Amino acid sequence: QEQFVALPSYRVGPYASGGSGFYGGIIDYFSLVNAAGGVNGVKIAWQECETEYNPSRGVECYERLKTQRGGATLVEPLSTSIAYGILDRIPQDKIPMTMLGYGRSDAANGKVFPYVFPLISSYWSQAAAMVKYLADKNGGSLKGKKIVHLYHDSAFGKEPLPVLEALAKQQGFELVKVPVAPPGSEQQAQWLQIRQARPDHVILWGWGVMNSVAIKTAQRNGFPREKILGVWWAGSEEDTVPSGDAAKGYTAMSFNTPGNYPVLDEIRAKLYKTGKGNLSDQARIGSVYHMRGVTAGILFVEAMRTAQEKFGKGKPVTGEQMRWGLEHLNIDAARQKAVGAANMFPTVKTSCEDHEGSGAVKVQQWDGRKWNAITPNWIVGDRALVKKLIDESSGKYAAEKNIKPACMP
Amino acid sequence: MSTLSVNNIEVIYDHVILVLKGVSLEVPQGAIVALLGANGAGKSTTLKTISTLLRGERGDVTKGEVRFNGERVDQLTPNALVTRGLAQVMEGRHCFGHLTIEENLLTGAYTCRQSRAQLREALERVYHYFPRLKERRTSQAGYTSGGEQQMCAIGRALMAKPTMILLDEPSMGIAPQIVEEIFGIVKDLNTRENVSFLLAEQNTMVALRYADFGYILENGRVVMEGAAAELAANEDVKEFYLGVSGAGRKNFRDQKFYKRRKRWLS
Amino acid sequence: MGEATMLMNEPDTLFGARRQAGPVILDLRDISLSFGGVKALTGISFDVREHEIRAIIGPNGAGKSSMLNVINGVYRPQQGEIVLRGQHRRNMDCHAAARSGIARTFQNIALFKGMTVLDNVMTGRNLKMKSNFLLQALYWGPARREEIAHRRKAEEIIDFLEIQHIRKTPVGRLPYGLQKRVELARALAAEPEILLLDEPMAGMNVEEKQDMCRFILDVNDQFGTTIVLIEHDMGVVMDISDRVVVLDYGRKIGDGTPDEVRSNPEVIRAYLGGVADGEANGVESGGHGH
Amino acid sequence: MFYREAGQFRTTYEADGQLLPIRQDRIALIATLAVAVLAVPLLASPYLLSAILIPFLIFALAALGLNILTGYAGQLSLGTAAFMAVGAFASWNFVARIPGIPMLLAFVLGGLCAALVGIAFGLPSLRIRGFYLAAATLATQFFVIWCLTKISWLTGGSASGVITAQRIEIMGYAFDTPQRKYVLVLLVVALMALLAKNLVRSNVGRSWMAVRDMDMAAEVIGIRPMRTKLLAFAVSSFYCGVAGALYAFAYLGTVEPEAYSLDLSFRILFMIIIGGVGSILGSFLGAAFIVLLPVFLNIAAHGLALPTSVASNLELMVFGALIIFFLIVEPHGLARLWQIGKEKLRLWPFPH
Amino acid sequence: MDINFFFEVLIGGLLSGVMYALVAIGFVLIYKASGVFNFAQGAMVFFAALTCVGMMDKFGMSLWLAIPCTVVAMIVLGIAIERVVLRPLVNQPEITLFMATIGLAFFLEGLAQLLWGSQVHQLPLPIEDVPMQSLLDRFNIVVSQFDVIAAIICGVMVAVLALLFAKTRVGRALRAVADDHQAAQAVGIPLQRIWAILWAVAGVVALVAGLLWGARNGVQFALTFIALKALPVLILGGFTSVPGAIVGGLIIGASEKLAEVYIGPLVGGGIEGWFPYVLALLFLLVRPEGLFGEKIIRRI
Ligand SMILES: Nc1ncnc2c1ncn2[C@@H]1O[C@H](COP(=O)(O)OP(=O)(O)OP(=O)(O)O)[C@@H](O)[C@H]1O
Ligand SMILES: Nc1ncnc2c1ncn2[C@@H]1O[C@H](COP(=O)(O)OP(=O)(O)OP(=O)(O)O)[C@@H](O)[C@H]1O
Ligand SMILES: [Mg+2]
Ligand SMILES: [Mg+2]
Repeated sequence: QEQFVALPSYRVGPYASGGSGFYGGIIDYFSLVNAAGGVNGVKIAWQECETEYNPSRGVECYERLKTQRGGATLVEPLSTSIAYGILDRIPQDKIPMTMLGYGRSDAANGKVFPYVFPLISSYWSQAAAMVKYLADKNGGSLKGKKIVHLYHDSAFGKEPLPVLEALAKQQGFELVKVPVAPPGSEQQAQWLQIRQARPDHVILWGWGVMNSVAIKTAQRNGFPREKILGVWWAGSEEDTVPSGDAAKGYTAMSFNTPGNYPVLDEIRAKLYKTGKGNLSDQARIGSVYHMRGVTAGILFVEAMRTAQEKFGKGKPVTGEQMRWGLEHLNIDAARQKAVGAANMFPTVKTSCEDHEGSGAVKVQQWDGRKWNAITPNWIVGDRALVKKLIDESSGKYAAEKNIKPACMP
Repeated sequence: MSTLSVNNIEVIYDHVILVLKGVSLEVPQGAIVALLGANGAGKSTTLKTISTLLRGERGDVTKGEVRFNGERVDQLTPNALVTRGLAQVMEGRHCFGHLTIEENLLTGAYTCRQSRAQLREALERVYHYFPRLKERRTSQAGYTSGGEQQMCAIGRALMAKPTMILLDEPSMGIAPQIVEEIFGIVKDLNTRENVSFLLAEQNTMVALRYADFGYILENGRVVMEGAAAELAANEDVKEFYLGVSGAGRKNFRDQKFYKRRKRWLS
Repeated sequence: MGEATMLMNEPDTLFGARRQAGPVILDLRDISLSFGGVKALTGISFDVREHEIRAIIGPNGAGKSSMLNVINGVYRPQQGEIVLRGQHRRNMDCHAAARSGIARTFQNIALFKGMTVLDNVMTGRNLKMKSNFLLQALYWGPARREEIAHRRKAEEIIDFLEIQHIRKTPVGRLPYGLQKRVELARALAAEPEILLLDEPMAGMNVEEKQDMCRFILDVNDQFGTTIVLIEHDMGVVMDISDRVVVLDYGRKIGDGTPDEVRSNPEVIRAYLGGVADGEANGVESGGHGH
Repeated sequence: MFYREAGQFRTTYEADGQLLPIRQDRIALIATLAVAVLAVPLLASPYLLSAILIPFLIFALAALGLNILTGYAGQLSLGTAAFMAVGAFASWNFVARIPGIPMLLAFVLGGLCAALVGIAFGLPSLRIRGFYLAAATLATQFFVIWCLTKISWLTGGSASGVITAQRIEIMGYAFDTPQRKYVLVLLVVALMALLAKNLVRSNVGRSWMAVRDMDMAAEVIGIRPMRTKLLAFAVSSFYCGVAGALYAFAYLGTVEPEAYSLDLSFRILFMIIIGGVGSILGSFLGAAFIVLLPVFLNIAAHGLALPTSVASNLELMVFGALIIFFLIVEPHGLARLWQIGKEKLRLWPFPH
Repeated sequence: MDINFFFEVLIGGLLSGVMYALVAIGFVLIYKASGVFNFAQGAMVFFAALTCVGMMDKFGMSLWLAIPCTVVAMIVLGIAIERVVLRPLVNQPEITLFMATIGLAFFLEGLAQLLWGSQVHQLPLPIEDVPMQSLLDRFNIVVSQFDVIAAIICGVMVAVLALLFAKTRVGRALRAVADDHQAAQAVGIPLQRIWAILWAVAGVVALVAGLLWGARNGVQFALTFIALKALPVLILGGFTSVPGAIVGGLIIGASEKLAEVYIGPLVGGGIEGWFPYVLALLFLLVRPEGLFGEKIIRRI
């Protein structure tokens, strides 16, 4: 009577700190649910496998995990490369994969990608929301403004370009693209260029060490951190702590509202008190990555619940049924409250056309010690534009792969 | 008492190639001992075993022991041996190519802390023996001629003020005059400073002339030993190592093609 | 060449009459070479005749090896001219030298350490192998036939030099003396017309030297190969060479038959020293009593 | 006592020139191949095939390619992943842009493109040697990957630069299950290993080794260093290119620059050093070591019920320590260890 | 062209170059003295920095106590490396030693994170990383105070190490070791002791680099990558030259920044990753041993 989830995680290598926080959060929430008897009595089982964020090892991990304990019914690799590596395998294996805030944005189209779930928000939604936020901040219009897109020079950094370029044209702001060669541990040249360009805002589309270096280098070049808006992979404690005071005032996107929640208290009380918590350092409970992990855990558990409601309570669901559950998520404010996470993340309502289920984000600011939300409401960017891009791009993919777009039953 | 005694050593390279099959030899205090033998007999291996340089070549001493001044040394580091006064001139020169000749010589004095003046003096001594080195002293050793490198290697060993020197083919590639001179130096150091020598040499004639004692190695075994004069008088040695048979030295042109070496053993 | 071919076909040249030296095949004119301040060679001229054994002797650092390096194009002289079979050149280049039939051995053994003896010898036949690499990859047809044909040649040389027993041994493991022999085998594999030998007998005992001399003489006899030889063993030099050049400090101080050189006072002063007279070969090869 | 060559005489050079002169070796190899082609696909689990054996074979091929360059021709390179990337992207483009092109031809063409790039970046090797060359080849790595991220034409104009590999179809037969992919990869790798073996034991291979061991002496013998080195770069890159294409098409399923990071270059270098520089067998042993060991360690570490981050770090440490351990035991790699083992076996039961 | 901006980029580049040199020195030290290409240098930098902040974190030490403790740790580490890794590998081919250092790198990365966790840390050096006000006011050029201090530290280190190698007995011995392990042993150079000292010193150099880079970028795994930045510096300056490291660093730093700013926009940017390598490569075509490297002796 187990519901098995595959977690190809990474706890060594350059991104270890993010990985350990995120997977720690998922596991903590699973443990919490199990401690309370599981999902309608079905305990959740999971297994980790070290990927080192390396696609080759990630694929191996997926293949290894997928058949364990009666077969995985869900997988979350937290790495775009690994996600791509197993993208073609999951429909065959009938194991749904979630991509919380990363991966292909066009996977939100469930007709083409029935087994892929970029839950809550994709990169394109985020980019649109960022522009929306900046426009709001500038009194509703960005006309004549200059925005620098400082990005990780890789597929990841280039992903939002279609959205940003379209919006720049539409709203009349100037978009200056400044790439940073990965890993980005040196950015003096870029920031001198930025200083020279005198932009109104800098979008920091970074990952890993690039973020703290960007913040540090902004400081050494006298660029105000308040004008920097990071993506959610540039908006965790891991990105700001190493920069020390330099990060004060820095803003970044998030799909969580920072703060404390009953569910976190419960995790502290029920797990960490008894030494069953997953993090080695209790202080990290509720940190950005951990909370993101807890959010993922909640979404997974809700999907199980939803699926069980349809396919029979009290027994584990199959991968296909889990897929159905993920496609019919409806986590409204009441449900959030019920699991002790009211307003911790935006409400999520998925459907076949919309595997994202939300697209809403918040902006948070670092005060030198912790993150604080600075937008009271959830921000949603230009959904129509994003939808259009998703349809175009996924249509192309479908054509390439001979997929007939259709909703699965 | 013997300065150096090698007892029944057996050496295996690469775990499978058995090269020395129980070699024993003694170098008495203040003696010059020659180690003779054909190509591949194991002379160099014996010397490397004594100076414990063998380990770097993936060779193992599987049996036997080496004693230097009564102390067992086969487990020591080469450095420890040099500080105890045992220096080696390796086969194939092994100069430090990027260092100048003079720097090469100075590294030889690494183990004995000396004042600047003493060093100068030691250098001058080597230069006195090998004037050619003095001329080339600022050139990088890698760019000097084969013979110059050989001189450099010998000079370097002399710089350590050793009490015993292992010489591996010191005469190789050296002009005849200088060969005489090198052996002259050996004799000189031996009589005046009581330095003992163990020399592996192909130039049997000269070696036996200067040595007190000799060993003949074949196929990793000592097949003959004796006082140098005795060996030189032995008919077999004469024929195969000295190239003189009853009728005196033969012209190289007249050697028979089919003549094959007679073996003592194996 | 007429005579040479004829001789080549003679069945038993092993102990046959010595071949006569032919016309000049290689002429070095006024060669000067210096490295920075060091003058390795100053205005050296000498010639080498077809089929002869030409020795170069001289004290250490005299420029002997440099001379060989000039001949086969490893060094480019600053001055002078090399005439090879009537063709004038400012300098040689290695590849051209190899193609025109010059092969050599080196003073500091330059074998390919990671390869077996057989492979080393086979590399010597490199210039003669023509099939392209695709065929070789398939090891098929012409490539296979060629490989086997050349293998046969290589084996002949291996037999000739009596190194069959170590054929498959990596050369790095061989004792010094055998390495020298393998190097000679590699050079011979190219079937050279001119063979340059840099101290081929260093590190050998008398018996091995005798063998080596025999090999050299046989090569000279059987194949009519011209040989330029550097050696410090006066016994060897005086016995087997036809003419000798003596270098000292980059200058030529003597040139002639062994006997002429032996009695040249300047040569005696600079090189042979006290050991030259009478028993010229004494030091190296015996004679001196105890 | 079973492993003896006594009584096996090779009377012709032809026979002596055989791939494996000792009969037992020949039998063993044929048996291994037979098992690999016939039994393994039937018996092995899809996991073993698609997550272990396929990448193992592909990495072995890449290692073989690098071994040709580094092990045989002596040119240390850290640009392997870049050549693999060129092979993968080129193959993808050939398939995408030339409708109906046979898949295998696309792989070969991809390999040839990699060979061209290899030649271009091999040019400096004529002057630069050793670690200087190794560090300089990093230029290839970074430059090629940069080009692949920058030039969107190469990635078919995809916004993110990540493209999914086409299905492998050869003469209408789809290689889509792990079994089929495995067999395809195995055949390609076995064939290419055979070609490589032929190459390195023929004149070309000897020229490579000659240039590696002593380039000046090689030149004196009449080997042209330039042609030899460039040929090594070309052949090596071709192998890497094909391996890269297989990596994308038969393993990852995507063609993306990030899969060909510097990390991969290093990994392949590790393989040849651990396996044995200058040995075809070594490429396979090294690939096995580097691919399989982390998996075993991962399984073992997680079996110990340690906290996962401790397990992961321990795994890394043990991996590093094992590399050092094997080097100390045998600096010339697993292939030499194997060979010594065989030699011992030949002597067995006598000690020497 | 804005001349002010040009100088700003140039100075910024030169100062970044000094930071690269800081890492490169560690390489040079070991290569010059043992012929080992130390792949683990980056891991050592990471290990040193993480140990330092780890001690502050776990044991509540102050920075000034943690630094000497780390120095001791690095010395112990150096000695251990000699004992366990290098001693059994004396006289082995360069590539084997290189590979061993790769194993070492894995080991150190794992060990560091096992001991101190994989969290990222801040390293609070009491040097402010802000533009120097006077320069900003007078010339409108930003130059970070931190970089200037780093440059001074680096300069001092280079001077000391260069002195060590030039002419001292030990320096000469070290160069001899790099040429020929076996011959060095034969003349009585105590390889093992020398290597232990050397690796200990390299460990301390790694600590200095780790402190400065850690203060700049935070102490995190990515510190191991800065070794990649040091490589072009090394090949340009020559593997065997301490002053070469700093000169190479300056050249690489300045040119990569100028290239990124002036050439980058023309080709889509992000060229900093490969530009230094290509530059170094082109340079090597002219001088295969780098600017100040020892000439590679090729002779037969
Ligand atoms: N590193 C090694 N690995 C394997 N075998 C070796 C090694 N070094 C030497 N041998 C073998 O050991 C035997 C003895 O070699 P050694 O060098 O001691 O001979 P030697 O008497 O010095 O000969 P030479 O007069 O030619 O120098 C030879 O058969 C050689 O092949
Ligand atoms: N590449 C080089 N660079 C600098 N100097 C060189 C070079 N090659 C040779 N020399 C110098 O030229 C001189 C002649 O050297 P060469 O090697 O020709 O001497 P040799 O006559 O062969 O001596 P030996 O009998 O000792 O081998 C020597 O002093 C040597 O140092
Ligand atoms: Mg010897
Ligand atoms: Mg010479």
